[in-house]
Amino acid sequence: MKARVHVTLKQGVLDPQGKAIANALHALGFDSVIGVRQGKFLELDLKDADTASAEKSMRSMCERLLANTVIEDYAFEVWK
Amino acid sequence: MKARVHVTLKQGVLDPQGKAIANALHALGFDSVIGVRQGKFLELDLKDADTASAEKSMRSMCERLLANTVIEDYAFEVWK
Amino acid sequence: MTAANTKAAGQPQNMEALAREFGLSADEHKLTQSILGRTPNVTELGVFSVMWSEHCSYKSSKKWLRKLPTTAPWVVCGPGENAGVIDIGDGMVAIFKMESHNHPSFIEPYQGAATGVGGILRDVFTMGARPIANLNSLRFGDPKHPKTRHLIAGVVGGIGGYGNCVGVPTVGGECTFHPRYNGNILVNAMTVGLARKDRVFYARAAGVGNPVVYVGSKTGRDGIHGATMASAVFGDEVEAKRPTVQVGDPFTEKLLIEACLELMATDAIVSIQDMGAAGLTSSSFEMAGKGGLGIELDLDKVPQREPGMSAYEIMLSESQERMLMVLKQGREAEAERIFRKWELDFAVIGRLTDTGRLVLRQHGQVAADMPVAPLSEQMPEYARPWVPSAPRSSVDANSVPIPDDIAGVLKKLISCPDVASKRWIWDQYDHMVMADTLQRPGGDAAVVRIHGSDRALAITTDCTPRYCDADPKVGGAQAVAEAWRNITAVGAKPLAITDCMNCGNPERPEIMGQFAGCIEGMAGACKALDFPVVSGNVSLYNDTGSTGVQPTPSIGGVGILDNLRVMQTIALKGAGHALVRIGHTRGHLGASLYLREIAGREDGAPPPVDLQEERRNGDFVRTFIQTGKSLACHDVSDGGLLVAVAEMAMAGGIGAKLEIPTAALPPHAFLFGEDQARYVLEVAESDLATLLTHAENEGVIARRIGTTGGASLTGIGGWAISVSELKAANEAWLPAYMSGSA
Amino acid sequence: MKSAVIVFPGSNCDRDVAVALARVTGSAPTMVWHGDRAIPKVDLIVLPGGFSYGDYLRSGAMAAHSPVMTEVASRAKQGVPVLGICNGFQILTEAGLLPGALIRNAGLHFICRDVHLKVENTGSMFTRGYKTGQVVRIPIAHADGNYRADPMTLDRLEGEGLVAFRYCSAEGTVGEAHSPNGSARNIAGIFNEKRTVLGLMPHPERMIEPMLGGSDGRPFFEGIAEALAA
Ligand SMILES: Nc1ncnc2c1ncn2[C@@H]1O[C@H](COP(=O)(O)OP(=O)(O)O)[C@@H](O)[C@H]1O
Ligand SMILES: [Mg+2]
Repeated sequence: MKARVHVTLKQGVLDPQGKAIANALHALGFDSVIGVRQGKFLELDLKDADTASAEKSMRSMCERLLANTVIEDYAFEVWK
Repeated sequence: MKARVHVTLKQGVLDPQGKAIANALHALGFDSVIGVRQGKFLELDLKDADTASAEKSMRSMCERLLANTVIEDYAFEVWK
Repeated sequence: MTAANTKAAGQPQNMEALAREFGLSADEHKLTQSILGRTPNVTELGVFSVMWSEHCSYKSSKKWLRKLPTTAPWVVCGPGENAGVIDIGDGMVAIFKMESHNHPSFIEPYQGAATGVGGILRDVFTMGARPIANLNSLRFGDPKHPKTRHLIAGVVGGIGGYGNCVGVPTVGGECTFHPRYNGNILVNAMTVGLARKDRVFYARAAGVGNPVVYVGSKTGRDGIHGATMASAVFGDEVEAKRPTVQVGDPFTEKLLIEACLELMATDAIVSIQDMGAAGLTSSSFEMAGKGGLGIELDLDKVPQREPGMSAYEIMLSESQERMLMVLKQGREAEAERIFRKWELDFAVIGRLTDTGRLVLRQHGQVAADMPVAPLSEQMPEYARPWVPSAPRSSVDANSVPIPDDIAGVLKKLISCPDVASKRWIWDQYDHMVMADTLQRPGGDAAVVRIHGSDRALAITTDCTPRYCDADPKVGGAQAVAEAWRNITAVGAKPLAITDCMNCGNPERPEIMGQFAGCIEGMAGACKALDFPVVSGNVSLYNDTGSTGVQPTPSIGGVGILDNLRVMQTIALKGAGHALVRIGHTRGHLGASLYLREIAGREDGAPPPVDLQEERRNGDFVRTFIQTGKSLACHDVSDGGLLVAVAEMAMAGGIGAKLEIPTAALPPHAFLFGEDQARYVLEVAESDLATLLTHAENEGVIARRIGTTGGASLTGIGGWAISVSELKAANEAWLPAYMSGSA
Repeated sequence: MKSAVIVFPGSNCDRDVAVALARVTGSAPTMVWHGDRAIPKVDLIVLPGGFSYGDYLRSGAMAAHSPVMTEVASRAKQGVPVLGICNGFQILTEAGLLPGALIRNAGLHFICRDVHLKVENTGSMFTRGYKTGQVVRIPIAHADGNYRADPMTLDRLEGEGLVAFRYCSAEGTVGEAHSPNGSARNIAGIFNEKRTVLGLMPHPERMIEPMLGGSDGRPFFEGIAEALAA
């Protein structure tokens, strides 16, 4: 099975990278950019046999390691 | 308008981060993990009026700044 | 995959065309056939092509490199191994080398520079040394060129990203700019390590039947034909060459350092060799070749990152963070335990044989079978045609307008890109980790303590490409002399150098002439200063289209400071002290920074290098420093005497009143001329007489040039500028430039 | 006094802090490999600086799950002092032993330079060597030192005297202009509730002798030695 995780900074948490990218885009003349937020994106290959078990382990991986829930939110999808 | 960009390492390029994350997940007992690839993920707010113009500027931003096409691939979506 | 890889995967019809694509000339291809007694298969052809690439074979430069002096009583191992080894006393050796990563850094600045650092670190720890310092010599194009800013950001980020993570302090380097590097930047990285003299490891394999062991990261399809890329002229096909850039993994490198050093503390290793350019190919050939043995590898045992890799791909991969070792028989388990503990791959992939052949097996078949010795013995060597560079006439100072605003000129010079503070760069390097950095970036030489002792190494990298371009021989000598001077200026004894010869396309006679000239100048200086070359690297084909880079022989110098208490810094220490200039001021303005930045001219012969005077003045300064009476010392280089004094003032936050004679020379020649072999010393008034008398006795010119104190630099004629204004100007340029506002 | 320095794969200031402890306190620490679940009986546990697991994913994230961290957490709970320097601070927040998180520096670059710190609270074994309000010069070397926590947590840290050090000017002025990395309220180091756990980004172990550029890190280790001798 496959999984994809998106980890993003919580609303209200400063995002220095996103801010810097927005500035760099402005400097390059991309004036239509209002704002940028940067996140992480992970693709996993899993041995799990079914979606339910994959989802269960994904949730646990996110909580325990992949996201720092003090400052980050996560979302994942799982498919065959 | 909104846009989302996924930047991933090209096939065959070493992904030290993904490798280390996979090892850490194994150490935590997530034995079902076969492999992990890490990428970047950006969310943009754009002033562009229509999809066509937003897509055009997104492509140019990706080529010029957001992705390093020597080692990375990118994909983006644009919506209202 | 590149076109070459695609073809290699299948069975190409036209081997002749493939040979050309791999960079082998028709004659070289014929030679491969005569060595094998048959037509090589794709894997074998690939092996020939990388082994005989300019990068690995030194076929254009070998003839010239032999002219460099490489011996001294303290040289333990000169060129020919992974790095040079010198005896630094107390049973210790320093092991060091410099290497280029120019082409990859231009294509992918962050990863190119990062993997450059990784590669040079491996060259040093593969010999048993713990790396204790990194340095880098960087040449970028015109700051106004649209690519320059992006290249600086990436290269500096990559060097820091790698060095910081492995925990080796990056303590020094240089960074200058010139339009001739617009299409071909230079990124040279140097590593210095320390080992016990009785624990140095070499690449020479020994012991038929001994296991050949692979450790580190897995092999992937990255960087195939990197060595050949480093030997090709950049053109429009740069884009197509892209997949040859690799991604570095400094975390794995750190583990590899610790694991190797742990195993090296036992006696299990017979020989060891990092997998650098041309990966498994060059490491196995080198080990077998040096031992006069054969080697058999089972490629199925090579740890692989991707399925379905061909023998060709496995042999040519330049995946990073890998090592090849020969162990004593029966020690495999012990070694494996160490590498597993450090979470690294470990595999016995073959054994040594007495056949003198390299035999590769894959999937139960022989994938390659070639004789080891002929491949290196019959390696092509070229005596490429060369023409000496045309001499330039010297510049008469009277033909250069005399400025009426000395303070303004000084401010302009200390804030021009070449002289401006590079703090923006070294702030991004952890230059203090290991807690032995006694002199941080910003001075003449970095000083790094030998851990647990009260002695230290002084380390510097130097080259003035505008001199080399004006006169390669003088420039080559000057680069060596300046490195020697920088080590002397901190109070240390210079011992040996490594070098990185960066030039253009050697197939052009005028470029070959530059290379030959630089070598000749270096050789003379090394001899005169007892400063031999113990390791080095050649990077040719640094061209875009028809423009070559300025010939840039980067010199990495290492010296020993036996008495830390007398270590000098450039910073002025207090008010009311005498400033003394050592060395003759002749007012040479040709090829000077003043001429370029103020008069807008780049012509003229560079300042002559008088090696006898250089030696005499340096030995005098070092001896005086050893007496403990010197308070600060700085050598005079780019920008001349006034820039040197200004740098001392800025570092100390103390001004000075200069009493420069108006006599013989026009003021700009006197203040900004770049005569060599000079230093500025700060001494207490009470020690001045001794200094001057000693100098007189030694036949050294020493002249009082001023008195320290106050908040400004002031000179004859009433010009003055505050030290804080100078400092602000000196610090401002690079950060402003990088933020896009300069 | 007995101390232990935990070595993670990728730690690189483990030797530096061990040398500082040995030189200033007179007793060398035991080095404990992260894979060992057991830590000897000690009076102080140190998590050193470096790039544990390359700082891939997030700084300190993977080290926080190392086998040894279970034991570190339980000792901390028993009141054994725990000191996290730089990467060690990041590991402590990731492990939940200190609140908040350390994100990328505001300027995005790695920064290595001396900074000035104001000692905010001397009521701990780590800070007793200093005077309250004292300004000291200590180097930083990090890319992720930008301390973040929600306003309530920040208020609580300040209200309960749990801020150990703040970035300031040479004269002791605290303000955004003097924060090298954008840290919330200029925070450079914080304690747990009992002030037995300290995390800080600066490296006192790099400033223990004039030859290294200063000695302002010495009182830090002297204070620890005194507290543990008492
Ligand atoms: N310019 C030079 N001066 C002196 N020695 C050199 C020079 N260039 C290369 N060498 C020596 O030639 C040997 C091969 O160099 P190189 O191929 O760069 O090493 P590696 O294979 O370790 O990367 C080394 O021992 C190196 O020190
Ligand atoms: Mg090597």
